[in-house]
Amino acid sequence: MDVLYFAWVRERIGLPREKVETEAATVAALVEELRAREDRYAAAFEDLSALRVAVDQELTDFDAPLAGVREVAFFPPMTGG
Amino acid sequence: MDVLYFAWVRERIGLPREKVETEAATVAALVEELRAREDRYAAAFEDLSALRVAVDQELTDFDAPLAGVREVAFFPPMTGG
Amino acid sequence: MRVVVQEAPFDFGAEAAGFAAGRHDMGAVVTFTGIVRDLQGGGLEAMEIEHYPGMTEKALEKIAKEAVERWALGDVLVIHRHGRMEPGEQIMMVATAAPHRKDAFEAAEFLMDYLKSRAPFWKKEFSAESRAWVAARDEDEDALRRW
Amino acid sequence: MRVVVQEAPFDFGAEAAGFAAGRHDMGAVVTFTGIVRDLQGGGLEAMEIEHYPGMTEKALEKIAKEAVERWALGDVLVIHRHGRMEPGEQIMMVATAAPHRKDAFEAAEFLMDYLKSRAPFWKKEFSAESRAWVAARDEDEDALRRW
Repeated sequence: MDVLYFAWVRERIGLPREKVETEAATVAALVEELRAREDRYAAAFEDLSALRVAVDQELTDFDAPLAGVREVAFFPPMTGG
Repeated sequence: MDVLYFAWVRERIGLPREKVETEAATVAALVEELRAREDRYAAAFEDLSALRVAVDQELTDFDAPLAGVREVAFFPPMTGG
Repeated sequence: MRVVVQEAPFDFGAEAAGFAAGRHDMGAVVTFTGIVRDLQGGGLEAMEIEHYPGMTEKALEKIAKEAVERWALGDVLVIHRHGRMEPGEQIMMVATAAPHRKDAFEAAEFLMDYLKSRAPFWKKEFSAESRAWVAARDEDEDALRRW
Repeated sequence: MRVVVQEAPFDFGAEAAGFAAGRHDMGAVVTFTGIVRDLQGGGLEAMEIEHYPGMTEKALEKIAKEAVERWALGDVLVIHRHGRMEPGEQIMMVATAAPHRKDAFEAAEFLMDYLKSRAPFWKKEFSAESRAWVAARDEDEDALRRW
């Protein structure tokens, strides 16, 4: 699965995207796995209320299932316009 | 005093402006004088609720006083924009 | 603040692009353009707009000044034509510039609501079958009450 | 309906003038332009806008389609840039055309409210002293609730 990071999430983790092999059933479970990897992930995912998630390029919630998903993206609240 | 007519008020009366000598104290009194003149005035001023009035180029009401006034205009509700 | 009343067409693209150009303190620009709309089913040959020279300019300036007083605006533009126009032609435009979008939007809607019912313009529609003064709409008068 | 995501500047005047041009059934056109605003007291060197290629286009198209479904619109245009911009540069624009002004205004505000908080763009401000991601504002999230 492709995992993408944007804005300060990308800066904290230090890369814009990576391939992740996971059996996580939900976004929240994936976040737990990532947090456990290294401090920079723990720092990026410290406060989930400050984060948003998109699954296959659709905004969703952290309890969204990951079965069949190709792409998950994490980022702060958007500031377009 | 100059009296001006616009849109269908102008069309009914048949002229865009005229000089009127009057002792009328208010717009309403002026309207009574005009109505009494001829049928075309009576037709134009038949329904005051369908008319608006400006005194010296400011929108006002039919009970506005005319002392010192140079210009009175009668017209239907405006349709700008 | 600029208020223009004229018979000639105006260049909407150039006016829109030039408005608030070079300002670094305005985050939001809103424009509204009013266009001659054909009758339902077509057939409108022209619209003629009559106005009250002198009062028109005063009324538009008063409305623009009130917008500047009520919202945090950097600039306001009002252009309104009179005379004969064909379907698709631009009748008028307003533009507002503000640091934030809420002020720019609200001020533009305020300008339009007031201009519709308080600026001395009257529209007459000409078709092969008829010529008729456009009636003021109750909802336009109602729209004023929110301000 | 046209949705454009690009790094290059766009020509606001030409886009505004070309939008809904030649239509005889639209009485109202509203445009909104977002502009890079300097910091209070000045000093902003540049703004950089990051986006999510692929999702950005989808999100903007979804928002535009929803506007077309909810209001009586003749056309919608959304242009949004990404990359580096300086104070005074145009970031984005929306335009709406409708028979009546209420629909054009409401749809433009709806588009802006959704685009602010639901399209995947992130702004970073660069000055001599600092570089900082622009924080989302609670009032922008609140603005969505009215629709």
